Formats: sequence, C-alpha cells, structure tokens
Amino acid sequence: MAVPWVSDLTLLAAILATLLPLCSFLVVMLFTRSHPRISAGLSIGAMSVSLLCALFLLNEHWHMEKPLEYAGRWLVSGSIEIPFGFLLDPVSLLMLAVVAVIGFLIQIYSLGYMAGDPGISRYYAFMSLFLWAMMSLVVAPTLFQLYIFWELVGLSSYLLIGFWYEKFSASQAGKKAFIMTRAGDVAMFLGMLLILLHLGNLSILEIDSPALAARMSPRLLTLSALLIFGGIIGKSAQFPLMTWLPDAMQGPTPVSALLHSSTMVAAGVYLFERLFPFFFFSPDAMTFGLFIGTLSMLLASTMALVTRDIKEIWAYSTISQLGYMIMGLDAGAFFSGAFHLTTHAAFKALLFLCSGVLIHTFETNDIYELGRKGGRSLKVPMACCCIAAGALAGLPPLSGFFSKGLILEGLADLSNPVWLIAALFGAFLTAYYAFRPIFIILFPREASGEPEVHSATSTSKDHSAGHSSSHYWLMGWPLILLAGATLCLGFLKAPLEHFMGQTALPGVKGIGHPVWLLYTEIILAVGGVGLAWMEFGRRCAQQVGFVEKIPALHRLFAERWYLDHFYGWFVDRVIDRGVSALFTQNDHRVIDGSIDGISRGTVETGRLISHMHLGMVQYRLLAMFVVMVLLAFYFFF
Amino acid sequence: MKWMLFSPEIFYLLAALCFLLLSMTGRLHRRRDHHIALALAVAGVAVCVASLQLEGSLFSETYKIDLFSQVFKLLLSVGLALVVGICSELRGIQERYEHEVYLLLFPCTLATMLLVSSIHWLGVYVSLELSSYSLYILVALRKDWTQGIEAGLKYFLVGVFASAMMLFGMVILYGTTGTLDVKQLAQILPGLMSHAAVVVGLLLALSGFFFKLAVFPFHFWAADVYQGAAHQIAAYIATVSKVAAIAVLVRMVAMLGGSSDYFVHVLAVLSVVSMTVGNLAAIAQKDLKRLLAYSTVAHAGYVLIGILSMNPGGYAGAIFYAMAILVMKFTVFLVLVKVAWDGTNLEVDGLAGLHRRSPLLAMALMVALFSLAGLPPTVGFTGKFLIFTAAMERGHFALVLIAMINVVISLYYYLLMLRAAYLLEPQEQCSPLSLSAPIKLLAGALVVVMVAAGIFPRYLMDLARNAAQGLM
Amino acid sequence: MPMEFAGFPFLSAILISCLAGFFIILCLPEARAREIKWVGAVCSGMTLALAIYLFFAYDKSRGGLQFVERVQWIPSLGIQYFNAADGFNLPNLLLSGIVFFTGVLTMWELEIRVKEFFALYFLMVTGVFGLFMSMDLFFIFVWYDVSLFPMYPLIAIWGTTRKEYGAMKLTLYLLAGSALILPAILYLFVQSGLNTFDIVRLMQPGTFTAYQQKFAFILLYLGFGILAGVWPFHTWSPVGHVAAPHGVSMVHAGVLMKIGAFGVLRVAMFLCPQGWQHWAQLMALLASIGIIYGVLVGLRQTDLKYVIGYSSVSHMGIVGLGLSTMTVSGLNGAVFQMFAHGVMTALLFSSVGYIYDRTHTKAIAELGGLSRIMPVASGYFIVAAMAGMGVPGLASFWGELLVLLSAFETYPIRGTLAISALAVSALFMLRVVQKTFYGPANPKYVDLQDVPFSLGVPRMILVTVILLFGFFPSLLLDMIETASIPFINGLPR
Amino acid sequence: MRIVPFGHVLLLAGLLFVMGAFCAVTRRNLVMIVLGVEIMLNAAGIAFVGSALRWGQLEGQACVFFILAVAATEVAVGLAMIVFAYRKTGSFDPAGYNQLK
Repeated sequence: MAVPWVSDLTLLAAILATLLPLCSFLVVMLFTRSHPRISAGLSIGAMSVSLLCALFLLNEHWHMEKPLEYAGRWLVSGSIEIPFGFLLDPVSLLMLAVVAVIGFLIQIYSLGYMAGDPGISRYYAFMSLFLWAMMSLVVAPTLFQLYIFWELVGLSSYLLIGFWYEKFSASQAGKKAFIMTRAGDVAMFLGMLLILLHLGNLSILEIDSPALAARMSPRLLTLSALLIFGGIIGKSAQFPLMTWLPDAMQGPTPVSALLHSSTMVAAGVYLFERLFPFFFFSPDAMTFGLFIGTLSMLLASTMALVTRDIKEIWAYSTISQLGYMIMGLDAGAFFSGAFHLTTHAAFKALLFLCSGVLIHTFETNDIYELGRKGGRSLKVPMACCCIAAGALAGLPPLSGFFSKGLILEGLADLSNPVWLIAALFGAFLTAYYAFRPIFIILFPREASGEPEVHSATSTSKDHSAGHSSSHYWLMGWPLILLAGATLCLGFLKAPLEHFMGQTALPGVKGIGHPVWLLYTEIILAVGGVGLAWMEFGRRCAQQVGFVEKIPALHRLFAERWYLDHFYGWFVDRVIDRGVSALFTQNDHRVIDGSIDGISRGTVETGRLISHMHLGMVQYRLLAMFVVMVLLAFYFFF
Repeated sequence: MKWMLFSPEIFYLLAALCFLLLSMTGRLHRRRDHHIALALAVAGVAVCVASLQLEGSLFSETYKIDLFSQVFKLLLSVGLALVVGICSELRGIQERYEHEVYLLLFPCTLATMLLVSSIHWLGVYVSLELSSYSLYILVALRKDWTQGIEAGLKYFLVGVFASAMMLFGMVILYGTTGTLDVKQLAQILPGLMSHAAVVVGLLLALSGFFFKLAVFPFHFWAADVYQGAAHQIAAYIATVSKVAAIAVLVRMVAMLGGSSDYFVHVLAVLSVVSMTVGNLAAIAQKDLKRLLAYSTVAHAGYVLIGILSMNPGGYAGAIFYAMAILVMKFTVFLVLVKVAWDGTNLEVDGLAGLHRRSPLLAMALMVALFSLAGLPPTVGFTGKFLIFTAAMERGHFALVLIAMINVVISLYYYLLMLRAAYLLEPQEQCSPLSLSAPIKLLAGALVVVMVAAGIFPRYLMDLARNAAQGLM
Repeated sequence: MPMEFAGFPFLSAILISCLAGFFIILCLPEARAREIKWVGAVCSGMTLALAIYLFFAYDKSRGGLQFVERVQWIPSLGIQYFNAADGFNLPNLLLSGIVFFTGVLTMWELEIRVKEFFALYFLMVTGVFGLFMSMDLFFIFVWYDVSLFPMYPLIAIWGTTRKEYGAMKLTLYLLAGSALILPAILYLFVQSGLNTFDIVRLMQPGTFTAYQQKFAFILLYLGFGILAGVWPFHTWSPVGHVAAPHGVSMVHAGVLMKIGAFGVLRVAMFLCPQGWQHWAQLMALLASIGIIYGVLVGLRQTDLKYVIGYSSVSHMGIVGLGLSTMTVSGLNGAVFQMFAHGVMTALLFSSVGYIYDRTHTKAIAELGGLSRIMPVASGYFIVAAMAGMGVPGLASFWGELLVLLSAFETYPIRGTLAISALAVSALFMLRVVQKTFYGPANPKYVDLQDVPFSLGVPRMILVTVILLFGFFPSLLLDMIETASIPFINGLPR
Repeated sequence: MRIVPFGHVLLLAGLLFVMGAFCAVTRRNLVMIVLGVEIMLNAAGIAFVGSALRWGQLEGQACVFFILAVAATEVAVGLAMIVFAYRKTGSFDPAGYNQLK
C-alpha cells in the first residue's frame, strides 16, 4: 500500500480510528477467546483510542473548506483500479464522531449488561469487527470500499443478531436480516456497476460532481440512482425490506442499541447524504425516495401502536424515524436529514439502553409485565426513558423537536402538500406510540382486570442472570451521558449547520421559517402525548389503545401488514418448492436420468449383441457370406 | 550365403522335428519337455535377434526378408517364448496329448513366420493354412473335452469357410491380373482399381486375414475358442496369431491398397463395426476369457484404423500396436493362468481379493487393464495415439471420434475387472498365491515394459517407422 | 536429447518430489502406516515449498514464460517435455501445492489400506501438477488422464455413500470428456502442418483458419468443460464428491475442477481465439445458468457434501462466466476465483471430513448445534461458508467482484442474472450453517471433543490463505495480470 | 486354343462356389459342412485352371496342386475332429454344440 507516509497527523488519526477495532477483533478471536476480561478491556481500549481520534479529527477540521482525500493503490486489474484510503469531509467526520461516541458508550454499557455471559469475548470480538467496518464505511473515498464495508457491516449484524445461536429464533432472525440486506446490496451493486461503466472509476467526489450527470443519459442516471436507493432500502429497513429489523431484536440489547437503532441502519441514510448531489440530479428518484420514506414511516408507526414488546416498539420507531430522514433528504433539505440522523442516534440509543436496564433487571420484554413488576422503581432509567421519549415525540426543549422541525420545514417547501400532511400525521402517531409504553410502565394496573398476557410475537427471555449493584452504575453512567446529549444537541443546530454548510452543495434551497408550521408541530406532539395519557396514564383508563378496539386493524398491524407472510410464502413456495424443486427434479430426472439412461442403454445393447453370438455354427457361416456379398454390392453405390 | 537369410525358419523347423522325436518316446516327462521347450524358444529369440538386420529375397523373389519381416519374426518368437514360459503345468490339456502341445506350437510359429515374409499369394495361403490347422487341433486338446471339442469344431468350420473365401478371392485376382506375385500386382492393380471384380477379389482375398485377426464378419469364432481353449493356447491365439495377422494385413494393404476410396470405406465400415460389436458384447460377459475375446475383436477394429489410413504413420502405428497387443494381452493371460492354476474357466468375479492374494499380480493386472483401455502413461495409449494421428492426417475425424467413444465404453468393462480385483472380497477364504521367482520377475518386467514404452516410446516408434519405410 | 534448462529445473523438481513420494510409498511395507503418512507429508510439504518459492521468485516485471524446461521427447511427432511458469499457471500450482499438503494431513486418520491410498493419491496429484506446468498439447493430455484414472480406485475403495456407482460414473464421465479432447488436439496438430505440439508455436496468429478454430474450440470447451462442471455436464460432480473420501474430494473439487477451467484457458482459448470469440455467448449463457442452477438445487440438498458439490458447480459457473468475457479483468477474476474457490472448497471438505469422522453422518437433518460441541471445527466450516457467500475480506469476494464487473460490461442480462444469484447463495449457505451448527445441541453428539491442534493444522493453513488473499488480493492479481494483459492485447480483433 | 471364353469359366466357378457355400450353410450334418467347403475349394481350382489357360501360364495349374494338398489336410483334420465329437456326443448335428455361453 503505497500511502504517503504519515507526515500530517490527520491521516494517522484516521488510520488509527479505523484500524484499531480490526486489530482488537483479530487479537481477541485468535488469542484471548478464553479470557473474557482481557478481551473486553482490549476492545474498549481500542474503541476509546478511536473515539479520541474521531473527536480530534472533528475539531481539527471544524473549519475545513474542501474535503481531504487520501488514496493508496489496493487492487489493479486491467481497466479497473480499486484504491483504499480515506475521504474526510464534514459529512463523514460528523458520522464518524457519532459512531465513535455511541460505540464507546455501548461497549461500556455492555460490560454491565453482558457480565456472566459465557460468550463475552466472542461478543466483544464481533462488536470490534462491526465498529471497524462501520468506521471504514463512513470514511470510504470510493463506492467500492463503501460497498465492501457495507457487506462487512451486514456480516457483523448477522453474527451479532445470532449471538445466542442456541435459540433457533435468534439464528433465524440473523439469517433473515442477512438475506434481506443482501437483496438490497445486489441492487446497489448493479447501480454501482452502471456508474462504473460510464464514469470509469467510482470515487465519490467524482460521482457527486456534475461531470457524471453530463456523461450519463437522464434515464440511465435515474435507473442507477433507484438501484443504489434499493441498497438503502435494504440496509435501512425501508418499505419492502423492513421486517428484518423487528426480528433483529433477538440479539442482545446493546447490539440493538448500537447496530439496529443508531449506526448500522443509519448507514443507508449516510449513503444518501454521501451521494446527495448525485441523487439530486434525478428528480424522479427523489420523489420515489420520498414515497418510500413516507410509506415506511407510516407503516412502521402503525405497527408500533399495537406491539407489546418494548424493544420492538423502538425498532418500529427506528424504521419510522429513518423514513423521516429519507423524506427530509428527498425533499432537498440536506442538513435536516443529517441533523435528524445525529439526534435520532442519541435518543434512540438512550431508549434502547434504558429498556435494556429494565429487561436486564426484570427479565421480560413485555411492557405490561414490566409495569406490573415495578418498572417505575428504577429511577434513573425511567427518567432518561422519559427524556428520550420526549425527544422522539418532538417535545420543544429536546433535540428531536429541532431536527424534526427542520425536516417538516423542508417538506413544507415542496409543491405537493400531501407529503407534509403525512409527515404531520406521522409526528402525531410518533408522539402517541412513544409515550404509550412509558405510561403503561409508570402507571401499572393491579392484577385485577389485567388483559391476560399474550404477546403478538413470541419473544423469548433475554439470556442474563441477576446482577449486583456495581453493574447498575456501569450501565447507568452511559444513560446519563446520552440523556445530556439529547438535551443539549438541539441547541447545537446552528454551529452544526455552519460546519455542514461549508461544503454547502450548489443548488440546495435556503430553508424558510413558516411560523404556523412550528406551532402545529408542537400542538400535534402534545396532542399525541395527551391522547396516550388519556388512554394509558389516567387512573381509570383501561390501557387499551384506540387501535386495539378495532380487532381487524389490530390484527393487521400486529401481523406487520402481512409482509412477513408474503416473504415466507415467496421463499417457501416460489424459491424452495417451486424453482429449486423444479431444478432438482430436472437435475435428477432429465440430465442425470438421460446420462444413466445412455449407459444402461449401452449395457442392454451389449447383452443383446452377446446373445446374437450364441447361435448355431451355420448361422455364423451364413452371416459371414452375406456380409461379404453386401460389401461387394456396396461397390456399385 | 542365402540360407543365412532363412535361419529363423530353419531353427524352428528343427525344433519342431526335435519335439516330434520326443513325442515318440512315449513316457511323459512334463518338466523335461517344458525345460527343453523353454530353452529352444529362448534360443529361437536369439536367432531372430541375430537375423534382425538381414535383407534379401528367396525362392525366386516370392519370399522377402526385410526389416519389417524380421521385426515381426522377432515379435512372434518373443510371443512364443512368453507363452511357453507360462506352460509350466499345462493343467488345461489332457495328459495324453501334452506332448503334442509343443509339437504343434513350434510349427504354428514357423508358419506365422513364413506368412510374415512371403509376398506370393500362394505362399501366404499355404502358411496361413498351416498355422490355422495346428491351432484347430491345439484348441481341441482341452482337458474338459466338451468345451474343447465344441470350440475346436467351431474354430475349424469358420476357419475353413473363411479360407475357402480367401482362395476364391485369390482366384479372381489371378484371373483378372494374371499374376499372384504381390510385387507385380502392386504395379498392375492401381490401374484396375475401377473394375468391380478386381476390388471384390482383393477384399475376398483379405478375408482370410480378417478371420485370423477376428475382424467383424469373421469374429464369430473368437468368444467360443477363447473360452473353450486351454488358457495357454488362448494366450497364444490372442498374442502370436494376432501379431501375424496384423503383419500380413499391413504388408498386403501397403502394397496393394492403392488409391480406391471404396476400399478405404469398406475397411472403415469393418473397423467401426468390429470395434463397436467387440466393446458392446464385452460389457455383458461374465467369463473372463470370453470378455478378453471380445476385447481382442475391439482391438482388431483399432488396428484396422491404422491400416486403412494407408500412410507410413498409419503402418508404423499398426506395427507399434501389434507390439502393444502382444505385451498387454499376455500380461492379462499371465494373471489368468496364475489365478486359475487348475485350468478351469475363471469368472470375472473370480479375481476377487487379488490385491490381497498377490499384490504384484494385482498391480500387473491394473497396469495391463489401463494399457488395454488406452490411458496415457502406458504403451496402449501410445499405440492408439499413433494410429489416431495417422487417421487424422487422412482426415478421418469421425472415425477417430467413434474410436474414442469406444475407448470410453471399453473402459467400463476394464474397470469392472479392476473392481473385481481390488474391491470384491472372495466368498471363501482363498490362500495367497505363491509365485515362483521367474514368474514374479516376468510380471515385474512386463509392468516395466508397459509403462516404459508408454513414457519413452521413442526407440520403439523409430523401429516401427523404419520397418514401415521398407514396405513401400 | 538437446535439453534447455534455465537454471535449476524447479518445475520438474515438483514432479520429481511427487514421483519420489509415490515410489518410496510403494517400497514401504503395508504395515507401517505411520511412516507412509510421514513420507506423504514430507513430499507434499516439499512440493508446497517449491510452489511457494516459484510464486515469489517469478519476476513480475518481465512477465512471459519463465523457468522454461524443454526436452525433445519424440522428435518425429514434434512432442517435447516443455514446462514453463507464467501468470496463469503459477497461482494454480500454488493452489495444488496447498490443497495437496492439506489433503494429506486431512487423511491422517486413515487406517484401511493406507499404502495403496497414498500411492494413488500421489499419482493423481502428479497428473495435476504436470498439467498445470506443461506447455505441450501431448503432455497436457497425458497428465489430464494420469490425474483422472487413479480417481476410480480411490473413490471405489475408500469412498462413502454409493461409492461404486459414484466412482464408475465419475471416471467414465471425465474420460468421455477426454474422448472429445484428443480428437480436437489431433485435429489442431494435423491442421497446423507444423508437426509440433508446442503451444507457443501453435499459438502464433494465422496458424489456423477461423472455421478450424471454431470447430476445435467447441470440442475442447465441451471436453474440458465436463471436468470444469459446466452446467449441463455437471451432474457427475455432486455424485463424485459425496462418494469420494474427503481427502480425495478436497483435491477433486479443489483442484481437479480447476484443471478443466485451466484446460479451456490454456488450450482452447490460447490456440483458437476466434473460436473463443465466436462461442463466448454460449459460454456465458451456460455459465450464468450454472451459477443460478447450482445454488438453487443446492437449496434442497440434505447431505452436507451434496451441498458443497452444488456450491462448487455454482462457483465454477462464475469462473466460466469470467472466462467468457473477453476483458482483462474478467480473465483476472476467473483465475483468481479458481484459486479462491479451490482453497475454500478444500476447507469445506476437510471440515466436513472431520465432522463425518466423528459423527459418521453427513445428513444435515441429523446434525445440529455442533457449534456448541466443537466450536473450533464448526468455526472452520463457517469461515469457508462465509467465503462461499462472497463476504469481503475473504478470497473469493475479489474473484466474484471482478468477474461480475466484467460480466456486467459484456453481457448485461446474464451479468444481472449472475449477480442476483449472490442473494440466493447467501440464503443457501446460511440455511446449511444454521441447520448444522446453530440451534439446540443434538444429544447424540454431546460428548464429541473438539478438533485438537495437530488435526487442526491443515484447516488453519487454509483459513490463513483465504484471509491473506482476502485482505491482500493484489499479491495474486498482479501475478495474473502479467499474463492476462499480453494475452488479451494479442487477440486478433 | 481357347474352347470357352474365360468369363464362362469364372461364372461356372462362381456358381459352384455358391452351391458349396449353400450346402455348407444348410445341411444339418457336420460331414456335409466339410463336404460343402470341399466343393468351394474345387470351384476355386476350376477357376485357377481357367485363368491359367487365359493367361497361358502354368502357375495356375501349380496352384491347383497346392489346393488339393490343402483340401486333403482339411479333410483329415476335420473328419478326425468330427469322429472324435461323434464318439463323445453321438450326434453329427452342429446344433448340439452350444454349451459355451
């Protein structure tokens, strides 16, 4: 790798930030598999150094004008040149910092959560693998490198979801997640190839530059944009490929917090940011993205209304918030998507970690159960949970309000009002489903008249034994930090906008501030919380949601709009029993059959001919004579 | 010094006479006869080697001695020596007639030597009949008389019928051209090739050799004779008389073949049919010797490809293939004789457990089978390779393709034999085969020859090529 | 015999060390199994060391044929013992060395008839090495058959399920392939009129007319394609893999199928470029069908080795697709994939072999939760399965990436078909891994002990090779590039 | 001095040859088969004499003597075998000999 040897510090920091988790992964996997303490320490140490480097890079380049790119020659094959290196600009540095901070906090949290689990060193190894893949994905200078780490992130999510592989449901969920994201990756790979064909190389800066738009016909540009958007749909669990995320909750809760809420699923949105100018050139792709974002946001919110498993609620809310970000980006508001991604990462991780503490102590995922077992007694987690839910709902002082407001303003600038109406309705639903579990846990109904415990999806208990109080504080400390972040991140809007704005992209519209939009947003948020209070918080409320009153709707949402049934039917009927059964029969009967048939045929003719030789002597003489006569006659033809 | 040219034949005549005297002494000394026969055979080989470089012609230009004939005489003498080598017990022959075996073997070899170098149709006919008749009797001497007599009769009837057809062919040739001397015919025939009578006559004339080589219409005797005859006699028929048939066919076609397409087509038809019939029939065989018979028919088909391509490469290929057949077939018969030492017929499954009973024989069988199948590092492959190259030079692509398909079919039953030897476990516990030192040496030497001729075929090929030059 | 040796004849040294092993084993008495195995290990280790030395000693800047060895064998027919190393055959030589060495170590626990097994094993691998290094048509065919016929006794005697049927079918099918190759080689030899089998001389443009090239190419492609598992002719490979003992199926799937692909490259494409351009469409079609077909049929298999058999049919389809695109990166990808797939399948088979030796069953339904019982052994299988799916960081990702890149350029529809197979191959591999390794531990196998270090060595070597060439593909690609660029540029337009 | 054109002689020999073959193929008696072959050999003899006359050479005549000698040995060997077979199996019918499978 002919990289110009480290003269400046930035490159060293970038290298350290990305490669250290890889080293810890290799060291843990090869040498310290049997010493959990050492492997945990190793991976947290590596993560802390990468965190420091990420933060150092962030403030070192706070005022950078043009992006920094380092590229070393990695693989040359004929006309294709695949370099390996780093692309540092505000988009990637911000994301790098987000990933590093949340990764570090969750690794600390996991010390407490996973204590006593036999596979802890394997857990930390896979976590370091994920962090290496995610960090390198973020700073990838070319789509090749991004695609490579995109797949590696998918692999680590498979390994972490299926961490407790003894549970059949965990390995099943891991397989489902991997295949669905892989389907998206296939689309993305095709989109990449289309660009490669026309551009010659896949460096991101060149893709974003107008030069590409000049080379490709608009129709082809839209097609490749749509294909790459397919990859985003796969990774960020948008409309068609969304059902793997709620199943991914089988994994340990810190994994859900890190991967399936803030960082991994956000990779899709990050890719959108990364190629924003490229997407911007094809308006049809933007409208299609807008449609997909809205659809998945609404569907996910409706699913969150009915489910009883606390982690699944936050999983659905992640899908809907990602839908929000994509709507924001597709509406052309570049900074709104990026800012919402940052704030969402913080409060969603906080939500998961709080519910992790609850699950960890009471060993059940069901919100009614948690309520009855005295969830309210744990003061710190419940407080942070309320803050995070408030941010999710978009209540004013919290970060969620600012970032969601930006998105709504972006949508307001669009000509067609339907997107804005859908977004506002979504905001209302979000507020409602955010506070439903909070009130159920805070104001549990006594044993009498409780709706009998039945959970829509069979969520088996988390695999963790009771713990001493020392772990309590290990898990508590990250919560407080994250709660602080959700509180003050909202106020960092202006400096962040300035930081992101430096490389403001041409053609991005300025964002106006219609006043009535701000008030409607607040009213809807408070209205949602009030409705939730009405149905769950009040003393005499029956704790039955307005949706659960209509059984048909209830079942529809509980069954995830029958998407899972469709996929199950498709994989089982079409692929398994249909096409591959057809091919297998063809293989056995037609191809193999014909070859065995030929060989049996020769053996039969052999037997026939050998019988011919057993006749009387005189037949042989006759045969000789006749053949020679025939050969003689042949002369005349 | 003319008689020096004739020395191999004279030697074998004297040997035959000596055995005639011995057979008249009455009492049977099996060991003594065997030792004398072995000594005489080896001496015969020495004489042939000595006379290898001789050139000249005898009996007023009807008996040609050149490298071609001398090489084949050497091959025939080596074949005889090998066959005599495995005649130590001769359990397959009735005790009373054991004298006659050597008495008839030596004249038969003498006849084949005469056949090889005579270039006058009458000489060819007489020597062919002499060798056939001695073989008819040898086949009939089997201890189990029912098999022996049936095989002898069938062999006799088919043989005599074929020689009658050959004679008629000769007559037509003589009638239309006026001469029986092959050298003169070689000048006259190219002009007359358009006449039906001449070509049919030539074809009928060759039918005698087709019978000897067991080519398609004349191969009906092969299966029954191999099964009916004693193992040693079957070995002799499979090796020595095949080599002689190839020799005389090559000489006749080389000198008389000429340019007529019809003749090439007929030979091609015969070769394809005999290949296919031989291979297909061999698949369904249970008895080992019957299977070997059909495989010989198939090999006759392969040799015919070499002969019909009518170029020096083709003839050299046929000569090389003759050498290969001699070694390959003899090795399989050596294994057969040692496994079925009591002279009874052996089933293919009778080879069961051979790898345990005697690893050396099993290895020899494996190498021989792969060589018969024509797999590379062995002499069989080089033979086939030369023949196919020659055929390809004449543009017979389809013929080569059919031949290769036949090779694959033949591999099936060779692998079945290998399976029997290496995989099957014998039902009753058979004792390990104890081989005498010379036999072990012979088996090892054969394996070495087969593999060495496959890997370094250069010298043998040059010998065959020079022999083929002399023909034109 | 005029000999021409450029310095110490390394290439022949590899052959000699194989043959030496063969003869020493022949001389050792049957009872001394341990010594036979050590002789096997030493000789195979020597070939590996030589292959590695050659790999790194090859001067990439100069390129072309190096370490040339030429001995006139049969001058009258223009046959010479002509060996040379270039960008295409060095990776394959390295692959054969690795798979051969690890194959011998994997068969360390063999008890029955050890002497015959290793003798035949050495003979087979001598054929493999011979074919890769030879530049003479005659010797390519000779080594092709030498590597094939030991297959019958190896599978028929030491095989597992339906061994006799599998052995007979495999041997006859592959030799039916040679029934197509020999006529084609002779046809080329005769039509060239140069009375030589030397590929370098026959390769010069203008020796054959376009019709002759088209005619010979299809025959050679079908002949070698049968061995490379090209779609309609692939049915022998799963049957053969299941029947063969795992050491043999390692070499068989790992290296022998590469001989088929290498044969197509070295003989068919070198000598008949116009034939190649003419038939490329058919090659691409069969290859992409093979990719999809192998994966889909693999989905329904219940036997572990069948699964691996069909996955290698699919991967060989990728190699075929790479060969059919007339681009440099397509060729690079194909040769790289040959190497990567070889190592990966060898690892798959050796881990299945270990599992079979312990549980005596290959049926996926009976196995379950092995990861808990023997984590290290199942870890090897899982790494190989990941490589099978084309996970980056493992060797076969780069092969697939390059092949699919160039396939998409030349054949967009077939390229898309092949790329969509990536998703199905994930489903296929993960389903196997989940059923055999995850899920509750099967009580029957609870007391099995994990793979000890000594037995783990071969599998560790394979894993490190996969990782090494996964992280640093340029090590191999620069080598292949030195041969593919001059070849593609030299093509007549 | 040519009494008959050569064609006719050849035709006679051919007819005789075919009749001999027919006799050998149809008669269900071993001796008759050998007799049939004898007829075929004599047919060849006639043709030899005819062609010797046509080409005015004595070589043809010499060949006839050889044919007679060979026919004699054929009869000797053939009948010896047939007699031996008759003594053992008691029948001349060629169909009886089909034990070899």
